[in-house]
Amino acid sequence: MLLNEFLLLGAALFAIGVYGVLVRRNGVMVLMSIELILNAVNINLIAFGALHHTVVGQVFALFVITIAAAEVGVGLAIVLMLYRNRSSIDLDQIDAMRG
Amino acid sequence: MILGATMVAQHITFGIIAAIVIVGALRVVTTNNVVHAALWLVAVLSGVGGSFILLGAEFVGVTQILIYVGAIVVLFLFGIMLTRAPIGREVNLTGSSWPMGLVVAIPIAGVLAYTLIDAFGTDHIGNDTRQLTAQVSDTLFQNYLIPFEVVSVLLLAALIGAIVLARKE
Amino acid sequence: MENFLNHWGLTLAVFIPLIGAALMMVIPRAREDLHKWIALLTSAVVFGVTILIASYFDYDNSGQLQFVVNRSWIDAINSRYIVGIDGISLPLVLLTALIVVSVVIYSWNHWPDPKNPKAFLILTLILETGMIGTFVAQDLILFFVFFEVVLLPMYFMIGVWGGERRLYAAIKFFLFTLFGSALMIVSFIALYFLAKGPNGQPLNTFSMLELNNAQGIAHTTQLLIFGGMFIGFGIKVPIFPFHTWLPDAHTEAPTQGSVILAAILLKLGAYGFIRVAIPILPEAAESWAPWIALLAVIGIIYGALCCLAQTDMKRLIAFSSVAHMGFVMLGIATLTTFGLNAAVMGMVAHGLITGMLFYLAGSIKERFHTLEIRRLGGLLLQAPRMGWILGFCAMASLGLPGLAGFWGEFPALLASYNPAEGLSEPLFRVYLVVGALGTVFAAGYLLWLLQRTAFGVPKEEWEGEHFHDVEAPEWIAWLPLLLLIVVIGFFPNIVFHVTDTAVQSALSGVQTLTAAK
Amino acid sequence: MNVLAFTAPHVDYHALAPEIILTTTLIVVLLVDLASERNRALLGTLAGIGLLASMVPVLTLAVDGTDRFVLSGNPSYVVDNFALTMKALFIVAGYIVVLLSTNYVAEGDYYEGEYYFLLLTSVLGMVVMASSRDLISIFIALETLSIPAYMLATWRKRDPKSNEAGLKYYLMGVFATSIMLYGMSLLFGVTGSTVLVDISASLGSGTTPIVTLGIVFCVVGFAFKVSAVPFHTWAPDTYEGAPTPITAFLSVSSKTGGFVAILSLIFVGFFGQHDVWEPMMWALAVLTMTVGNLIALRQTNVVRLFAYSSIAQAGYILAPLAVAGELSTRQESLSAVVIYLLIYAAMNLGAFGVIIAVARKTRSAELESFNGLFEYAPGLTVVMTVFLFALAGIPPLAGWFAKFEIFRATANAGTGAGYVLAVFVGINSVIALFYYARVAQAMWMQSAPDGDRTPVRVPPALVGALGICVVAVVVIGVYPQLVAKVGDMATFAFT
Amino acid sequence: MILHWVWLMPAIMATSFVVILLLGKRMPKKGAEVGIAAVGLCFVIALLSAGSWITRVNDASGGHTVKEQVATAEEHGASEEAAAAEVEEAHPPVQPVVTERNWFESGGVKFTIGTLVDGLSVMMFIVVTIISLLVHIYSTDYVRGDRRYTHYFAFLSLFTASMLMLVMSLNTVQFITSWELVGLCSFVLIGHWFEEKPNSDAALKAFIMNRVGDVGLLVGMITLFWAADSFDILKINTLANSGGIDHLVLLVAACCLTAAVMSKSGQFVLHTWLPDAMAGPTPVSALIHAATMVVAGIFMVARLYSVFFHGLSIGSGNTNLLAVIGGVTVIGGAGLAFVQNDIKKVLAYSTVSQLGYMVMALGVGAWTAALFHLFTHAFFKAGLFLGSGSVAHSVHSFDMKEDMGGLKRFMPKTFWTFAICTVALIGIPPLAGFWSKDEILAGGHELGVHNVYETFMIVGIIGALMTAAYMTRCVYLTFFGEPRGAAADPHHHPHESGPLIVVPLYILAGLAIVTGLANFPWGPDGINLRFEYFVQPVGDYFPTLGVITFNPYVAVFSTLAGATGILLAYLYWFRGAFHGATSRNKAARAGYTVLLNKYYFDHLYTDIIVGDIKGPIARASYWFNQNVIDAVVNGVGVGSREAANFLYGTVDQGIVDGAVNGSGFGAEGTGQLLRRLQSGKVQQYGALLFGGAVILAGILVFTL
Repeated sequence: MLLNEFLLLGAALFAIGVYGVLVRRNGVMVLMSIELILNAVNINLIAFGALHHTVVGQVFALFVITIAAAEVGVGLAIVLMLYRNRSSIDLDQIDAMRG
Repeated sequence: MILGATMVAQHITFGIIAAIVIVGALRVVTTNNVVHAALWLVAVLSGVGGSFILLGAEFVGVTQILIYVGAIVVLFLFGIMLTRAPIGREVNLTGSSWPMGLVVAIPIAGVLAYTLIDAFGTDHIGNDTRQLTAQVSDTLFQNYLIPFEVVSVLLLAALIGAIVLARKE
Repeated sequence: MENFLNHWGLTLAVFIPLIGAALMMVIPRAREDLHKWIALLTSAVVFGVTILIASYFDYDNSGQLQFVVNRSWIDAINSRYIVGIDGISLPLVLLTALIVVSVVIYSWNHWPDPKNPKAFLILTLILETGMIGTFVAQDLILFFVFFEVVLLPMYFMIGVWGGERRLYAAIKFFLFTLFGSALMIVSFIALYFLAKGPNGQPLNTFSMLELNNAQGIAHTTQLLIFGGMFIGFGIKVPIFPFHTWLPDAHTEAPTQGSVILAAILLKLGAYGFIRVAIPILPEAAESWAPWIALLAVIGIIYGALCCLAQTDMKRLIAFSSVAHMGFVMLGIATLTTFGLNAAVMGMVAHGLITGMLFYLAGSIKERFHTLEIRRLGGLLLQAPRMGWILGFCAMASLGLPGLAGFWGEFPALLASYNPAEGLSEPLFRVYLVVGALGTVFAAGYLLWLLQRTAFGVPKEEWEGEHFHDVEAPEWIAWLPLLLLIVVIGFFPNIVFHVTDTAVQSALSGVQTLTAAK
Repeated sequence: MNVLAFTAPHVDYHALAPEIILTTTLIVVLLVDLASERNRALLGTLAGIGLLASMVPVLTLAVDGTDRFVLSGNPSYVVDNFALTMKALFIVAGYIVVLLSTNYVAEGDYYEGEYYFLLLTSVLGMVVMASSRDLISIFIALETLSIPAYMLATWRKRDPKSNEAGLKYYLMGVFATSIMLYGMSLLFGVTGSTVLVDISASLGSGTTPIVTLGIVFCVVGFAFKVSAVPFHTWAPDTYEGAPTPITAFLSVSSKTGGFVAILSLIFVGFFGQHDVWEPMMWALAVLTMTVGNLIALRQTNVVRLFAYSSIAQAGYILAPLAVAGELSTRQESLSAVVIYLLIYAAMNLGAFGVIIAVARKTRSAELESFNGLFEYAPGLTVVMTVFLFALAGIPPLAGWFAKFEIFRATANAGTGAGYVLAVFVGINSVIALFYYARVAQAMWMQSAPDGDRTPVRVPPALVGALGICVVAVVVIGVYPQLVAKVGDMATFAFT
Repeated sequence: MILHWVWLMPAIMATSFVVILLLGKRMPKKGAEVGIAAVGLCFVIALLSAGSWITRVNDASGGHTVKEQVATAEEHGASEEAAAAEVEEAHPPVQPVVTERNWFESGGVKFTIGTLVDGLSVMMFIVVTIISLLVHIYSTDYVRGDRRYTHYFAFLSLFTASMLMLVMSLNTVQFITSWELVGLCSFVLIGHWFEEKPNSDAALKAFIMNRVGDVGLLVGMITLFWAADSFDILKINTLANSGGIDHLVLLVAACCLTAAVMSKSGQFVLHTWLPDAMAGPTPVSALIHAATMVVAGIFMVARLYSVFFHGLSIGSGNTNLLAVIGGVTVIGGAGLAFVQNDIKKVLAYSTVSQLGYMVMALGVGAWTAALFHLFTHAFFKAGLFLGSGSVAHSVHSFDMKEDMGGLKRFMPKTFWTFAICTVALIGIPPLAGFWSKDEILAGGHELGVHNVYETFMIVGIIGALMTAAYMTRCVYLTFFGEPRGAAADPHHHPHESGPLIVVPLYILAGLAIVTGLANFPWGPDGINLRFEYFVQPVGDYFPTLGVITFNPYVAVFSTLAGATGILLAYLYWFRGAFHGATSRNKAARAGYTVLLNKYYFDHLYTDIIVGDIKGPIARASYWFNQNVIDAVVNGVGVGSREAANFLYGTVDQGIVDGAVNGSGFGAEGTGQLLRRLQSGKVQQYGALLFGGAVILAGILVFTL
């Protein structure tokens, strides 16, 4: 298999994720898009691991998955709290502080 | 002969997986329905998991399915419900800022693609890419012991913090 | 005794004020008299120490650094605590100590609002540390530190106790000086890395003594480094066109602040040229000299003309400083022993005279509550003694022979008739003539000031008002200065004798350069 | 294919002691909090003691002085002078933050136990960061110090500002992390290893596009942490919204954490690729200090002003890295950065301490609220003045030496770029003075709003914190040799 | 030997200054007594020093033999050259007495301080001390009851001190110092009544215009210093004499110094301050602005004569700067004196014109003549001023037209002394003015090749005529005719002044009569030409000058000129001749009868002279003076003020300062702009983050 098949898939996923986090107004959707980026990373890691015949790639990927879970948890908590205080999670409206 | 067959098979499977992933991802960031987005995300994550297995990292692939599909997406759905995002069709999930998104995302894609192709033009991944899960655990507990321990603390912290933040007063 | 002085004299002179300040910090603000006495005592002790140093000073080779102390300070950057005093520093150190004492005495019953003597006197003492430190530091970094130490106290003096536009003036003063010193420090560091010893090994030191006549710096680099210092010191002097902070600072500062500014702070810059820039980079100095001289004479005329335009007494005196420091810089730019002597003399004289003028402005303001020249007049009738003193100082300031001011201006002009080898004679002679014309303007604005403030009859608004003439604290604070103006006027040797050999050693670099030519 | 036997790695517990103590402390804090509702006051003290305790092994290790692998034969987690210096810095800074927090947290009803728990976790992450020498450890350390910080930033739950602060911090943090991870994955892909020494070995010198991309993305992740322009945007909003002690924590500890990571990456990981990161650092430094200072000129909220000030400061700290690529300049630059970080910690924590103290009375961080402080709180005013002008770099306050070291390091390269950078730093420090002076002006030269002269009561904990900082600033300023020595010693082993 | 102790004089006066300033107010006579005592002492010392100088000269030239030679030379009426030779050898060099102490040292150059005593300085001692003494005494009455009585005397002392210092100064630095100090005193004393603005204006004008000249002084002296590598006047002179200094340098120096002369000695065009200076108390005008300070310029030229002589190549007999300036001043000053109504102004302009004589004389090389005229002029001009003061004392005004007239009968003593001095000034033999002025004319006549200097003799004679005329007018308006204004005030008639005022007048009048004999041209040896003999230096520090012998023709001619002047004036004012068109004919007839019909040219002659000089020329020159020269001077002042305003208002506050503040605002503006980046929208932050990352990466990837 071509390494680049996977890498480019990752790259595409990364770019799509970036697009997502930049344009989605709903906080939860942004979190989802982040997951896309992280998965892109994971694809890279696994693919490279396979390339170099080392399990380090997989270990790294596992760590990433774990951290991703934690991050999502925290992220959702924050979004939730936000929703409690202003009953909306539209990121465009969150600009009380600027300048 | 067999080799060739497996190669073909691999290519075909990869093609399918890639298609699912890309399409799913695009839908995730474009659909105007929150729940659909979550479901499309499931597709993407499963696809990625599949590609892991294709690369011979079964353990990680399985973990991926379990954690993401099993846990994280559920979390998302909870989040969606708790934040009362309208379940039905909704028009303005994507802000007016989508051109900005493109302006940033496309160059990224370009740069990444250029460098990747430039670097690994036609490198092949050997066919036998399978590694024993035991190796994974060994490396984890031999070389990455400390990060592993730290992650446990981190998860605890995330847990407690999340509870504090999310709980009602 | 002498032994003790050798090891501790300068260090004491520098740090005793801090001890006093620390002591005052812990004493509650309410006990004003106690604060006054402590401040007075401290400054008096410092003055005593400097006198002692002067008395044990070996005048026969005033070119040598004396009372040198060389202790390790920041080994990491090979910068050491080196203090020493020679013929150039000595007069300035004495002047500083004297002025501070007189300022403290003057403050006895002159408190700019908001009163708070505690803070005011503490700042004064910190200032003293910075000023004396700058004059005795022999290590570039130490010099830099002391050079900067004076900024904060003066900033607060202007900003807290100043006049109408004090905020503007204070920050302006601060920003200008800081800008200069930023470039200055870069130059110092460049010296640290680039200067090479006689046999080509890099010196990597900040000690001025070792850096003197440093070799092995490309000419253009030298020019740049000198340029950095030029801006650093030039802003402090101030040289035209970096002078604009000065009128504001002087005008807004409280009397004591203006006195210290005029008498000492301005000297730091010129001193820097003599002590640091010229000895270390004689070659660059020679290339820069014509331009410095040009700016100097521009400053002389320009400052004088601006004086003529002033309607505020204090501002007028401030601009006169620009003109006078112009003479000092002209003297320095000639790169001759004559010129440098003149410069040091000019600094001392300007310190005493302009200091006095600012004192007078302060006392006048205290009585008339204004310095608007057109509202003043008839001072000689309402407070004759003060009027006469004003006249005296005006005369001294316009360089009347027989008073200190003359010995700053005349030798400077004399020197610029034929400057050091390698400097264009015709050019400097033109400067000489222009500078001489400056003296006419000086007479013009000072006498004009005198006429409008001291002569004539009081304006209606002061009709019949009685103003108390010079009071005890004022007398005590002023007499030493006035006497010195006369004494130095008649025996310039007091200064020249001290500086003469010292400036020769400061110029040794230039001389070897010309000798090589 | 036979299963290879697992051999448990030998752990050097002495080297690991600080982390262990910290971990136990944070668990104890958590348990105590759960156990009793009453003695909340205990928690802060407990956390403080724990931090001080974890300082002990650091000192013993410093005395012992040998550089060591924590896991035998594994260069991915080491204890060397650099690590020790930074650990010490993190722990002390953490201690001061605890002091700053004590009354703040106690008086506005917050979740106290969890607060300290998260704070300690974050400190733990930093301490780990100091020793991490491989991509995974660095990544984990980064997350460990970040994730609690995200939550602490939004700790004032009912305050929408605080939420907003947390959210922005969180999202930007996650974005940055993802970029960094992608970079790391590339580096791993090129070298097949995550251990920095191996990476540098296999990268050698010179670079290829893929390596460049990897390095840039990696560094960007931490450029975000140190709030370098253009990755700084979160800082002002977060600093303003977050609880002030946390702001102090972010502006000092987490920023330092970012720098530690950058240092280990470029000095250990890809030193050979300096022609990639040198220009990058140059651009970042210039941008950061200039933009930070210029925007700061227009701020009217002190905390926000300090946010921009700390951005600008980050710019100064980045400057030496722009010329650190040569073996001749490497050590100079490293020690310059370390020294700056040490001094900066003292100055900034102190400043925030005063802000907290003043806010206790004025309940505001607007610049006006500082007017006439000198009239009713001369002590605080003087202390604040000290910190302000230390930050501005006026001798004889510690800041001057930090700046001086920057000048020295940049000039040391002897290149045009270096001197230009030095001049940039010079001019910027002048611009900076302007807004620092504005705060001083408000305190000294304005009169108190509606003549309210009631003095400010400063609780002992705060006094302690301020005391430590002031003493440090003044002493270091007068005798910089103290830090200069540390800076020279703090070197990487095993590169 | 007393000549080594002359420094005592300034010392004494300085002490008296300090004493009066500090204790004066507490003294019975408010400090006046101290001043008088001090000056008296100095006068004694001056006399002693004069005596010992005379003996010194005599000893040097070793007794009678020499003088006999001189005598024989005279008797045989040998040719001038011969006589010159005789006189030269008859008068061997007399080294001046030098006392020198180190003052200070700078840049390897020794600055010394000391006294240089030779005939010139001794002569000046006499003049200064006598006049100062008399003025002191006179003032005790004149300014009695003045609110600043004590300060007045204090500064009289200071002035005397500095003036004595000036004339005995050994080197140029010392010279400059005292030169400025006398200027200061003049400033203070002119502004004595500073309550009125005109007075303080006058004071400022005096000081500042002198400053202008001082620029020349400074530059000139500096030039000389570097040329001779010394401040020592003797050394400079010697070098200049021996050609040790490049001629160009000398020329430059001389020209620069001439500027100083112009300002200090009120030469055209820097003279305008002098008339204004009359705002000061009259005794001050007598002392400072007639007798002593204003001649400082003359003295300087005399002192550094070698410099001027060679620098302006006076010896070559070509016209030169000094001579021309002097000439112009003679006529200009005299012309101006015609149209003044303020008696002091008349005298002031007369002083200007007389100083013009001296400068002119120096310009043509008649050194002795100039100094001799200085000597005599000091006395009778002081006398005139004090006389006018005495008049003003009684009528409380200086306006001749308004408040005087017919005072002769009220104050005869004043009148007679004034008259004597006037005659002396006009130069009617045998009074002082005659001898001295005559020598100048003779100098003009005899010196120089091809008698280029004849011109200046003509100028001198015209000047003499005009002098005579305006002085007569002055006397007439003051003392004759009907009393006017204050003089006619019935309530209190003008009264003769008290002894303290009159006695000095007597003395001065007496001196005005006798001093002329000091350089009496004939007579037995030991009597004749004593002044030249003792005063004119001989030695390598002084150029060899042509000898001037008394020239009867010149003498007669000048006397006639004077007489004519008086006569015309007499006719015009006393007899009211020449008034209107008809009066012209009367004048013709009068001239006819007086001059015993000399072909009618006198008609034309007198007509033109009187008519024009009194009319257009004088008015024109006065107009020129007020509207051009003065205007220029004031204009310069105003102009610089305007320039200053512009410079300060626009350049300093606008541009220089503006630039700085501008950059400040610029910075803030940019800051404001950059704040837009901080939109508060997290996703835009994100865009910046990712965008920044990819741009950085892109640039590096594609460039490296």
